Amino acid sequence: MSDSPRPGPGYDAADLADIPGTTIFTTASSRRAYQLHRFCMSLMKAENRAAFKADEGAYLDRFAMTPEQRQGVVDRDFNRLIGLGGNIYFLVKISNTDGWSVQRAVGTMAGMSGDDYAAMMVAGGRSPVGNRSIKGAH
Amino acid sequence: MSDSPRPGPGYDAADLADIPGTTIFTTASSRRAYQLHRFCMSLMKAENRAAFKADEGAYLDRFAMTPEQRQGVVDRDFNRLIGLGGNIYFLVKISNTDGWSVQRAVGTMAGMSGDDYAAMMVAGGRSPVGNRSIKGAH
Amino acid sequence: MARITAGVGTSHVPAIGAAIDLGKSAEPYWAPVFAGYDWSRAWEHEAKPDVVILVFNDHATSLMLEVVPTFDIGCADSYTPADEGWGARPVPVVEGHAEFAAHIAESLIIDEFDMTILNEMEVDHGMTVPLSLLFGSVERWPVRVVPVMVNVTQFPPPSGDRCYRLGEAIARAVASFPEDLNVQIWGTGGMSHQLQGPRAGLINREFDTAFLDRLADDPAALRKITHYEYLREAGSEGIELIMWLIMRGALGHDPVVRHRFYHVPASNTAVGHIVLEAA
Amino acid sequence: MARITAGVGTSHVPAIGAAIDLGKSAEPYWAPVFAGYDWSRAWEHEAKPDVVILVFNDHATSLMLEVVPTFDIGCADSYTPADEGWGARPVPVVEGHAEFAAHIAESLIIDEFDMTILNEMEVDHGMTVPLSLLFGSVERWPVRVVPVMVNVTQFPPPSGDRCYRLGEAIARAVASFPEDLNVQIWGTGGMSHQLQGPRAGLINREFDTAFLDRLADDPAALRKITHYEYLREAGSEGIELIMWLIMRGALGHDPVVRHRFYHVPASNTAVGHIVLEAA
Ligand SMILES: [Fe+3]
Ligand SMILES: [Fe+3]
Repeated sequence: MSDSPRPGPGYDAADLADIPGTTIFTTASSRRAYQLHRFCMSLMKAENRAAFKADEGAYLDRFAMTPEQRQGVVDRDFNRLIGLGGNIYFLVKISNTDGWSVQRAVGTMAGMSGDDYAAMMVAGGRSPVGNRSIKGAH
Repeated sequence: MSDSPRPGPGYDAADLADIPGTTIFTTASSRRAYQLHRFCMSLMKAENRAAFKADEGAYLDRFAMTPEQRQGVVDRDFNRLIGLGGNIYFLVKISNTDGWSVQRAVGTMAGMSGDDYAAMMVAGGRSPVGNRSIKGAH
Repeated sequence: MARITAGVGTSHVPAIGAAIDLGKSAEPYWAPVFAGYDWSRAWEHEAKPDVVILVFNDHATSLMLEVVPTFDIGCADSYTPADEGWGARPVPVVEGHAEFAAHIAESLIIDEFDMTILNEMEVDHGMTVPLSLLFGSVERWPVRVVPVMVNVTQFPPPSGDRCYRLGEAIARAVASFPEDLNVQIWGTGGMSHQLQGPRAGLINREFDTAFLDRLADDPAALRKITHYEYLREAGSEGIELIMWLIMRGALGHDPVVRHRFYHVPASNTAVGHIVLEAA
Repeated sequence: MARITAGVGTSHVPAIGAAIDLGKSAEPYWAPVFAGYDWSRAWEHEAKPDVVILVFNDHATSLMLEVVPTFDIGCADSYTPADEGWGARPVPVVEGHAEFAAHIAESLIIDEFDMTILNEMEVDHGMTVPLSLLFGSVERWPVRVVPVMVNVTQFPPPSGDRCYRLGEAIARAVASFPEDLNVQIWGTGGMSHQLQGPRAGLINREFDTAFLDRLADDPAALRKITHYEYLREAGSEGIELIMWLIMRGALGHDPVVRHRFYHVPASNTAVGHIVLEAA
């Protein structure tokens, strides 16, 4: 049908699901989390941050996100929000509003205390060994 | 320096300036007319159209276009506005607001009465013969 | 498996939408324009496409101010008709197919087309006039739409040849979507017209006729037409015809011409229309 | 004639900007990070570029919600630092070079890169942190900037190889600009890091070191790295390194490594930095 060659991505799309503890943010995720992300981006204005801090529930009512996404925001459960389509570059606007460092926010997703996570990073970070493949466990 | 072939546009950029009565809308035009175009797009809201109609001068004060562009809007001088960077797809929002048909608005640029322009179109439009090249006049 | 069954080329003149919405379509000026689409409306009724990939250009409605993409694709669930300065057209909201659109977008990017994805947009006459022409006045559009937009206004647009290759890549994307979908692709805009300056009103029947003659069987000739040649021969807005080449590129070899129509004028524009069925 | 004289690779960690703005750069945690840029700040002082083509990714600041471009270029007169949720960084507004940017944009589109042009945008740490690292705390940035943005977040991003070829096309665009300009190109982001999920905190010193080793002399090897390999080896945000390949592609054959620095960590990230002079 086509006269032009196709470069291809050089990998099997299924491989992307084989990386441990890692969620691929796709066009579908972006649509799924659209209202959640509208909320996150709204926090780039000081007056909106103030309104959110003054009354989280009333502020969240302005955005038509799903109940699960809304609860994820209330709980600051970033792993759950990523599972619901969220992307960290949006979500971090919530933790910035809370006055958390990016490191502290990211550390919550690793299931480690802030101190343990910070110490791991100073010691060179999480090793890729054992973290490359769910199936192959290498 | 480069290892990839360059397709090229297949024409000399200078040729574009040789087409009679025709202005090329470029990235530079887009920047030059940015505030003018912000005004035009604002007319896509009924309340803004009402505000513009109620007091053109006060409404135009909201947009930092150049004095020449502003006068071009006041005069509905589309040829002049195109010379100042404007593009017809923005400008036509002004004539739409005025309740003019696109044909009537476009006809003003041809230096013909509305009836003459409409009659020319019904008769098959402006011929390309003699309208292809300034230099070559063919 | 999704498959492209047919391609449609059509002008998308805003005055056509106004004529419909103001009840003028039976008037002597407009009746011949709409008559040219009678066959096609009946054909669409039989063809029953599930999805139309609708290629058009945004006319300073959702784009062209802050953001000027070369190629963009809508991945939203729905698209609201825009207010272009005289109130929004009284036509149904356009239902998207976000999952299919996302699949196409991702496939195109892997094929090295640097697409811009739009998660939200309002749509102008570039989309709604073709829908009205092909489906008539309806309560609900009988198809879902994947919008593909092209910059044809701010120089330089993509070349006609790159548009053709984008069409080829769209065909690959469609063929790799697992759901069984009857897909049409429409290329809109054109034919010859010029909406600016002292040369406004330019119409080139010879150029348009040759374009229609060659579209099915000799697209190689059309792929070579440069921006300059479109501007010189078909007017500054006639360059919209590069969007027909996206449609043609997606149809592959040897499509069959089922219907063809040409009329001058609708407002400032030569109206062209063609229906091609994939081989 | 404009000419690309040098390329810079650097991480753009937001916490580096916060450390500067909060006066923490002399603290033991941060001092080694900033020490790695001392040589480069002195070098920039001598090199005196007129323009930096600054390649970065927008982090859900001006893009990623409604509009997700694959490749975009800023053609504005200036760029205001954005409020990313803790107030805007107290750094100067970034002065653009609209005429040069427009020339590059147009040349890239003719070279069949489907650029999206941005006429207005706010810029985040992706741009302002590299400027702070290379120029220090200043009243006014000593260069004008042409921003080139890449989608590295929403799958699929462009391939590393296409990024390299975009860099080659940028070099052609620069070489055809008539004004005499000393131009640098900076590729930013990376090195290995992951900001999401249970694997957050991933750092891969071996991968990063090999990337730095090969950047000047063996870019062909780096062009073959797939998205999957970046994700697996360098973390979900380590894929930002494809932006370094745009820089490298623009430098042509045999650039010379003038400075190299690597440090773990800055916040969640391995900091990498390299200075290459064009041959
Ligand atoms: Fe159009
Ligand atoms: Fe980044």
